[in-house]
Amino acid sequence: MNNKPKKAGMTLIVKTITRLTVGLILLFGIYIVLHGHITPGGGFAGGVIIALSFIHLMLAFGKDLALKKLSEAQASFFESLGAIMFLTIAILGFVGGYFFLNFFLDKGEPFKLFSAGIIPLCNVAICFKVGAGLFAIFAALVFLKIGSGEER
Amino acid sequence: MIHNPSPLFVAIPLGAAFLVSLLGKRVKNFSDSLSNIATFSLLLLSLFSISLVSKHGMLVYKVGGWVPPIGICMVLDGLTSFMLVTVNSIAFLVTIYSISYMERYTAKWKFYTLFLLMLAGMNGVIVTGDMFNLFVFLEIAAISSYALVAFGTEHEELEASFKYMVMGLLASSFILLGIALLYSFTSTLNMADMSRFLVKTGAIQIVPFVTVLFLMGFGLKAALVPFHWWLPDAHPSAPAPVSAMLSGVLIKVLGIYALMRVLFNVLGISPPASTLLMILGIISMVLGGFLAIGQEDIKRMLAYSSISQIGYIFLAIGIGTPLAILGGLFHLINHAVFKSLLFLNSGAIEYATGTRNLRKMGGLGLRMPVTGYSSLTGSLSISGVPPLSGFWSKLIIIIAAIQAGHFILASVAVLISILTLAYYLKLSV
Amino acid sequence: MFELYILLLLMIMGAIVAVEIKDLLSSVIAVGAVGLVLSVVFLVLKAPDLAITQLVVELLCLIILIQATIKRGVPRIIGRQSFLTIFMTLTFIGLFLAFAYSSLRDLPQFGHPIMRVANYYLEQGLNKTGATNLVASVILDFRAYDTLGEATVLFTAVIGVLAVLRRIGRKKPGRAVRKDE
Amino acid sequence: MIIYFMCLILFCVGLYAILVKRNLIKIIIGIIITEYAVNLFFILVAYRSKGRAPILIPDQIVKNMVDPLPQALVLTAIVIGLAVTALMVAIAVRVYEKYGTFDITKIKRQKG
Repeated sequence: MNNKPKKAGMTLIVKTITRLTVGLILLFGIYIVLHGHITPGGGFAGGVIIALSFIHLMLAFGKDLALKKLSEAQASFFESLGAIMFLTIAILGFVGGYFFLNFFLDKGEPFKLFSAGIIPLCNVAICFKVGAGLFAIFAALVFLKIGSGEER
Repeated sequence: MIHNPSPLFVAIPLGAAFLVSLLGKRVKNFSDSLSNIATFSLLLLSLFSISLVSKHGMLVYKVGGWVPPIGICMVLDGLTSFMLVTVNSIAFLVTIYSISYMERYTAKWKFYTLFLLMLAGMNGVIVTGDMFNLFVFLEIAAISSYALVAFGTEHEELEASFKYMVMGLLASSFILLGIALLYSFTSTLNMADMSRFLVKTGAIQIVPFVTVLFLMGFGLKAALVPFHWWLPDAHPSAPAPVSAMLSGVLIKVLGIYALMRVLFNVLGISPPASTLLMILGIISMVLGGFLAIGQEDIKRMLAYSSISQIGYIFLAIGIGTPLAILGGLFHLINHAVFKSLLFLNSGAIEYATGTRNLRKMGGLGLRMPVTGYSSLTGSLSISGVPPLSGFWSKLIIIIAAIQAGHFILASVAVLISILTLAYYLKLSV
Repeated sequence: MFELYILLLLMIMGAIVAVEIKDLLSSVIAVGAVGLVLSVVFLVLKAPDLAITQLVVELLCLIILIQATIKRGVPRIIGRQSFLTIFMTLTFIGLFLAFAYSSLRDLPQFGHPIMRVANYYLEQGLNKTGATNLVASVILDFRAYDTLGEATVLFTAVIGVLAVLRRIGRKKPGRAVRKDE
Repeated sequence: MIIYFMCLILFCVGLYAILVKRNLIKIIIGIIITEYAVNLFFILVAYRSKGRAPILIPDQIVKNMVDPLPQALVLTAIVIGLAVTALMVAIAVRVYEKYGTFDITKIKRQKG
């Protein structure tokens, strides 16, 4: 795989289809995340879909292109950032007296995008965490070159 | 928040772990200092919680302001603050120790992140008052410990970690199945509410089955004897600070404490269950003791000795009188202290001499006087030599056994104590 | 609920195939099939959130497992565990199922849950949280603390994977190691 | 009742794979199957005959919704399952790299 750097990835057909679909998949993931409090879905499913769109890119075009878009260090950074965001939302609840309080007093109008207080914010934080984290796992697993039975 | 600091026990280590993973690679010495600050503040907080509990009695914290059966609650009572002090004091000492010890491994910040996550998981298990929340935090602590066992990434570590992980996941599935059954029957997840419902509906078929499921699950996590065989591989393979943490507190929090909470606070302990606990405890005690004698690797010997001492605690829980529970808890804190001391010493010995074989390291007291004498103290205490604390806790357990009429069990406990002295003398002489 | 029985039978058969088939790749794909059927079952049981999540997770799981097995040229493992192990396991499973059968009768009948706490969520969920997806209101408001734990589990796994996959774990005297991996 | 029992049979298939199989990947598959079975059990418990999904619809009063709490729990459990699977695969791959085999009976440097 590494001997032929020019021909990284799969065939032309796969690459073309990927180029067409990968943006749609990403967009679908973002939609699922933002509408998590109204329709089925939510931060977790959306985050996995976003991670899958990058993994899709990696499988079709080889790892170099995908890592140019989102490197492993960046993924790790985004993951920690998402985690800290989520924890901050939890700790902000202390303002109202309780850990994890839904501190928006006005919950907004039902069925609208901007409603339900902290729930959409949590969804976004989880999406960052899940998407970046799963991408990091996958990148690490693909990078590992396996020599069978070294130093036995 | 000053009235009830329960959420901070989880929030501080979690926040520290996230910050270490974000900045630990970029800023020099950041991970060392932040981890030590975090564990030290947790220690102070846990000491503070004792005074709170003694002043106010049981404290309940409603997460998100929801009333308990609807939301999750945290409970701070005597047992909780006792366990918190044990865990956090050991964790503080271990973090100090690992500042220089972990220099021998690469990627130190990953170690600290995983360590703090494990601590957060354990504290979460201790303070929670909700069944499913217990499971989630149990998984955090368990998953980080699987990764920590494999931290050296050599043959033995990976093998031990895989075995440990398979057994741990099996245990988790049993526990989750038990929770599912309980939920379907009681339709609530809050422990207090669940137990009220179970008492109201009276004796039923499902409680024994759930008890067995939990006994298998938590027994696997605590390495009771039929489920013990992962422990002597996993504990010695980990880096010394992690071994101290695993053997000293992790098996007690995930196994014994969680089982006690579930059995006493939710299901209610029945006579067959307590007999079963006593039998398993005695078998662990005897088998762990005899297997420890044959070992030449110092850490492996300590691991088998952990199984044996866990047996004492289970015996005490099985007897179930107040005196026995007191003795069991006293032995739990004693074992946490001296077993982590001995594991840390074994790390120091390996650091200095490069071997873990007991035969090759004679004359320890001359070459490393501090380590030698502290090991001697720990060994004497664990084998129950009179003025030291191990003696008193074992004495209480044995007296409780005699009071409850279990003379055979009491005599077996005395004999195993002498056996313990025999194999620990190998270490100190 | 006739279709549910068929789907469950399909899952059990798929699981048996996954466990017993010799070829590793086929086995991984059989597990993928079981996961997809599970996602359909979730849909039948009116849990659309879970159906989406299960489908997506199944895909990711399958990709990871295939990556782990496909290029290895893994030699087949011939032979079985000793007869004693199989016998003990089957005995254990038999006892487990018998015990389970006797105690399952206490559960409320299928299709008629008790729903003591859940009624509160159904009645007050919209007023108290403002979310119309009640599952989202439970995971991110009523029981948000669990979700913090869940996110932490994933975080732990990521750090764990990165730690386990380090090329060199211990610094040895003879081997040069770059600072911080 | 029968359906709960079928779910437990699925659990036992996974249990069998964990306890008997020698291939590390097969053991991982066993664990995945047990997780499926437990998740399924939770959702079976939550079902209400002729129920509706617990999502409100504008201008319509929905009666007889299924229990949303187990769905939330299973969502958590699925994530935990994914995390665990990823870590197990990573460790199994490293074991393969060191020992050159997935056979658990050949992987024993530890002495009992």
